[in-house]
Amino acid sequence: MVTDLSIELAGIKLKNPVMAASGTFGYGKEYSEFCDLNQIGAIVTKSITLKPKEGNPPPRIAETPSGILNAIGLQSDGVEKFIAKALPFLEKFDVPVIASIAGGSKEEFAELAKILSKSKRIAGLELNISCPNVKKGGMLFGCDPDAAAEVTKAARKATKLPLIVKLSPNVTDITLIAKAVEKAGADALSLINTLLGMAIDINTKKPKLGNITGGLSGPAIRPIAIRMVWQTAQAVKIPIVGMGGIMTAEDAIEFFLAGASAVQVGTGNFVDPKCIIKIIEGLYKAGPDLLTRGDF
Amino acid sequence: MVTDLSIELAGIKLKNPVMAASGTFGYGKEYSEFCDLNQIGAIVTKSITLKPKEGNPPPRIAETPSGILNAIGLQSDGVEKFIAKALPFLEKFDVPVIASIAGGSKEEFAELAKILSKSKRIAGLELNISCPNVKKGGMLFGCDPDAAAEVTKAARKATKLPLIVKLSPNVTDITLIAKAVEKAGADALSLINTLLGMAIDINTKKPKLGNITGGLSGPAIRPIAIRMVWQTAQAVKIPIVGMGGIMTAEDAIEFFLAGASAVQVGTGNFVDPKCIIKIIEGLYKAGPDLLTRGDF
Amino acid sequence: MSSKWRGTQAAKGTVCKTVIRRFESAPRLIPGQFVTIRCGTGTEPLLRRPFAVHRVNREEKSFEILYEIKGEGTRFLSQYEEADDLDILGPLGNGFKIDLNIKNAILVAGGIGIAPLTFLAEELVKEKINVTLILGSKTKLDIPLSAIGYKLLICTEDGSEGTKGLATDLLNEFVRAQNFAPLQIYACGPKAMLKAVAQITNCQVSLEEIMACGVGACLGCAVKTKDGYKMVCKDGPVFNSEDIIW
Amino acid sequence: MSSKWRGTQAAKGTVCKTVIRRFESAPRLIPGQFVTIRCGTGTEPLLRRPFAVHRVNREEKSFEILYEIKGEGTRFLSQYEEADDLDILGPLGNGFKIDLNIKNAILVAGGIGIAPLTFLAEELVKEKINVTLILGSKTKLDIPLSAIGYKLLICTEDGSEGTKGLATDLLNEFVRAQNFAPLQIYACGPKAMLKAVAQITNCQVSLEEIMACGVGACLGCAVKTKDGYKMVCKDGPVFNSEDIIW
Ligand SMILES: Cc1cc2nc3c(=O)[nH]c(=O)nc-3n(C[C@H](O)[C@H](O)[C@H](O)COP(=O)(O)OP(=O)(O)OC[C@H]3O[C@@H](n4cnc5c(N)ncnc54)[C@H](O)[C@@H]3O)c2cc1C
Ligand SMILES: Cc1cc2nc3c(=O)[nH]c(=O)nc-3n(C[C@H](O)[C@H](O)[C@H](O)COP(=O)(O)OP(=O)(O)OC[C@H]3O[C@@H](n4cnc5c(N)ncnc54)[C@H](O)[C@@H]3O)c2cc1C
Ligand SMILES: Cc1cc2nc3c(=O)[nH]c(=O)nc-3n(C[C@H](O)[C@H](O)[C@H](O)COP(=O)(O)O)c2cc1C
Ligand SMILES: Cc1cc2nc3c(=O)[nH]c(=O)nc-3n(C[C@H](O)[C@H](O)[C@H](O)COP(=O)(O)O)c2cc1C
Ligand code: FES
Ligand code: FES
Repeated sequence: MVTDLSIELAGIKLKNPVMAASGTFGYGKEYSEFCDLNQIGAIVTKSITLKPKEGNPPPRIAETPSGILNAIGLQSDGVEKFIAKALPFLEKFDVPVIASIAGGSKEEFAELAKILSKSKRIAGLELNISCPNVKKGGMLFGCDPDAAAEVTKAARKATKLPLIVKLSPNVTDITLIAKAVEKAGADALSLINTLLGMAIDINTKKPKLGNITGGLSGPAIRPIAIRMVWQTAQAVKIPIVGMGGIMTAEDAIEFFLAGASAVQVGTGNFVDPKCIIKIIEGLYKAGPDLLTRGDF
Repeated sequence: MVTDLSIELAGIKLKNPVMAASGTFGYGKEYSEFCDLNQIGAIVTKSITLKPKEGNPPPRIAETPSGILNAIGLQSDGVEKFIAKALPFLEKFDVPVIASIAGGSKEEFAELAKILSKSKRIAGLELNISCPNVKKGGMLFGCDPDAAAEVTKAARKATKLPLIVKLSPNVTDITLIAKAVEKAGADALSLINTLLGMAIDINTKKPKLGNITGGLSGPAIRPIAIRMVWQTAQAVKIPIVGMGGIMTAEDAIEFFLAGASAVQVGTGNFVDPKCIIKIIEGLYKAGPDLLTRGDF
Repeated sequence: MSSKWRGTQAAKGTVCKTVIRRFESAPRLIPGQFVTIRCGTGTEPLLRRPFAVHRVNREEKSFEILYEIKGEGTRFLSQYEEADDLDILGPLGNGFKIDLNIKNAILVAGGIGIAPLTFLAEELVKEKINVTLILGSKTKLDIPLSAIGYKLLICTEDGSEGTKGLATDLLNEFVRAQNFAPLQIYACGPKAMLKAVAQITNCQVSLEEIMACGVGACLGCAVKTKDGYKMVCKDGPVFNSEDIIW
Repeated sequence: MSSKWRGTQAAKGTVCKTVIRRFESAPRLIPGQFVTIRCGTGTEPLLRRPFAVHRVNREEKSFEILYEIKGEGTRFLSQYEEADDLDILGPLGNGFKIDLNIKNAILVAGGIGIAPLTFLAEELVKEKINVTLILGSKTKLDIPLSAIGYKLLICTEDGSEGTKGLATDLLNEFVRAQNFAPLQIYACGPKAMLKAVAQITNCQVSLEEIMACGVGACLGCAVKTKDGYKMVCKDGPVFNSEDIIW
């Protein structure tokens, strides 16, 4: 098999268009025992905050039909510790690292972008303006075109690194946010983050998550993600990184047909630590013509 | 078991709080062979349009992980034929009939409300302002607080029947629509209608639905429905009819704990024609204290 | 009595048969009707799966389904050689119409489309009608068939079994040989084959569509006819070929 | 070799044992560690299920898990008496720390919390440490246990087996009888029991939390400690009881 699946996404060279999604792959180290990081298209880190952040009270995970709810709440050691402790481990590997950043204000996003731009190991930034599990900032930025544009502009000014903006699905019209963010200088979009959900334990009569609500991910949300990628692909010119419930190469292909240029795998990693590797192998077999936008 | 599960919802007396959801139970007749209609809390009819409507080209159904996509497109024989042909069958049964109506304009909603108000057999109206599968009207009304309020007002003026307004989940903030509709005169809310989704057949490289996109229902969407019911219950005073992925009595109880006063079963009917009856039996066993809002 | 397990897992593409026992409505089943079966108890797969009635034993209140393993639902069923505790809904659908005055019938099956046609053939034979069943497929099928009282013609596109060629070629010959003598013609198989059959001659076709409810309530299984959309589950699955907009 | 099926379906609440064969990493497993198992191939149930290592056979590269049937995942596993084709991830977690200098150990198990403690007891016995294993439960448990080389005390709240009372009552007596002699104390069971044990004495507790990844990547299995949130899967499942904020 000599198929070449390499792509250039927003200026980042990837061996193949399959990346690990933010928050589901730690900082790479945790899964390095179970899968060869050098084979992965790119690793998007767990979202990094400026200052250390404790995260939400447990339980943080609940299972739902073909999906999971999570309310991690952006637990983070802060950007300094990320650079000092987590990043060096990745020096050994030949895989682009995309740092996901999450600020509580546009100034924090800019500050994070600036700090991380100094590191040679970072190939690009993903702005998480769509986390449903924090009170300040988070999804609020991603639900309003103006706020989303503001954050993007602030980060754009602070860095020369490729800028991917990650969109929230919890909106009436995702193309409005996509267009606003494109205009504000984003090099690519990634979608979707989790859908805001909730589950109640009928025995205790209490929510299953410590944070009451959480973000829904996994195969259950795939039809929504596919629809949003398809809509957005028609609305913007910048490339789209699609995600939401991808477990197999076939699932990934569905996203390419919908208009994605690359994909990310999140919850799938939990189900099978070799999920990404298997997807990449599957795409090599399928060949590049299945990796292009469908005609409809 | 002498538990009394009867409720009065927006002035409609129900033997129990479990109803058949619009579009999943025909006009009652189709399922009457398989389950005793007299045991059901209420039947919400397939959405009725003013004039006959052909519906969308097939395929109209696609299965997704723990859910289904549908794009029926409000196929309807029109309100006159409904009254002349479908309604008489229901005379034999002692079950409240709630007519779901879908107009292409607020005038059409008003007209439908007026026509149906003349029938003694109709106990209430459910305004479907949230169908994702039609181009004109449909979800558009349900995605904008002002438009939703306009439609509600128009229907309110045209009828004295209890008015339930059915909300779309495809919005940034469902409580805004809920409040607007409450203010405009709705007696109750029902939520959620389906989430806009899409699936692609990777063999044919074409969408699995004739209409390209469709509405996602079933267990997959339950966490989203529960969250929206919980949010809305805190925002309005009128009662809420909860639905989305209910398959068992336990699922129904989750909705009551989230703040619903009654529930509807949709996709569950397809999986098991006796689904509603089994849920009602389960609720009798669980007893009324599990059917009240949780304290969180 | 309890269900009997096959013990082995069948691969995709394999044809399997399962006997459904203790089905009270078995005596009422007529050829062309179908049942829907819940495949498992969880939410995957979610929807019931429709299957044609392949053969009925009225005395024993049992019937058989014959199916090809396609995905999770059929794989689940293939575990059962005999089943008496499955959740089965039926009889559903209209079934084939039999004209007792026309003494010759041709049945055209494409692949697993044979499932309802063997039941039909047996009923036609009981009515003393001469039956010819043409079974066409891409390549040799591994289907256990015993044609008792009627003629079974097999053809494959690659010639690996029976005549080499299409079922419609055989049908064409047959119709021509009949020379306008009255014939009842029935067909079941892939849509492309049904369309080809319909172009040769008017007939009764059994259609398939993805189904949600199976009882006419969801309006999901629409097929376009000259009289607007009809539901395969309720108005069909058997239609007059000339009513369908192909 | 292939998997061996149990043939019967176990009911909720039943305790089952499954032998996992041909597991290359079996020799590396230490008491208190766990594995995660994918229960099926579809999307229901979605997440892998964590199970403590109950007993290891290093030569045969096999190990056992002991579990209570709770839902779909455990029901799926209960089909297997022996399995060699399951998707298993491990060894995971830190495991219990053993202090070779302290010659007496008490292990306190609440119900199915016994699973990792029998493995621990066997390893402690090998190190010539005196082991007493206290197993407390609401009512008589149907768990196949063979305590070889150590003492097993059983108590039930309803008195249906062993002493009537709580495991913590027995523990209290025991600790008092030891009169401050050095002891290693380990506990595994429901959180309420672990908290009660921790109030009596400092000990090593094995905790449970709902897990998504099982490898420290998702930060899902947080438990509050004096040093902030720690991950049960990576920093645990074994913690010092005094570090936990109960
Ligand atoms: C009235 C009717 C009678 C049928 N009788 C038979 C029969 O006797 N023997 C037989 O082998 N098959 C029959 N089918 C088709 C059978 O229902 C499907 O093969 C089966 O549902 C596939 O389920 P699965 O979970 O194994 O595969 P899935 O993974 O669900 O699907 C595999 C493939 O089958 C297609 N499919 C799924 N559901 C249907 C459906 N309802 N109709 C048509 N295609 C579908 C899917 O689009 C997909 O391409 C019949 C279908 C209908 C509508
Ligand atoms: C480190 C660790 C080791 C464990 N070791 C054992 C063991 O040796 N034997 C044993 O019987 N059980 C053990 N468990 C618990 C076991 O993982 C759950 O009982 C199992 O996952 C339930 O799966 P299910 O699909 O059968 O039930 P589900 O339907 O998923 O759940 C049934 C109940 O179990 C709870 N549950 C689900 N997942 C977990 C989880 N990860 N941790 C705790 N509770 C959960 C659910 O909240 C629910 O109340 C362990 C858990 C952990 C975290
Ligand atoms: C446990 C968990 C933690 C997550 N943390 C983050 C995060 O820190 N930042 C972020 O942008 N997205 C986060 N996500 C969202 C995923 O990156 C992804 O957008 C989403 O889960 C949908 O993809 P999936 O269905 O493949 O998981 C998280 C998801 C999960 C399940
Ligand atoms: C096949 C199908 C047809 C539907 N048609 C209608 C409709 O005509 N009017 C309406 O208000 N909702 C319609 N719905 C939405 C359901 O009433 C319900 O809101 C939704 O399916 C969520 O509930 P469920 O998960 O229990 O199915 C339809 C749903 C399905 C699956
Ligand atoms: S499958 Fe519902 S109408 Fe035919
Ligand atoms: S389960 Fe993911 S960090 Fe522990």
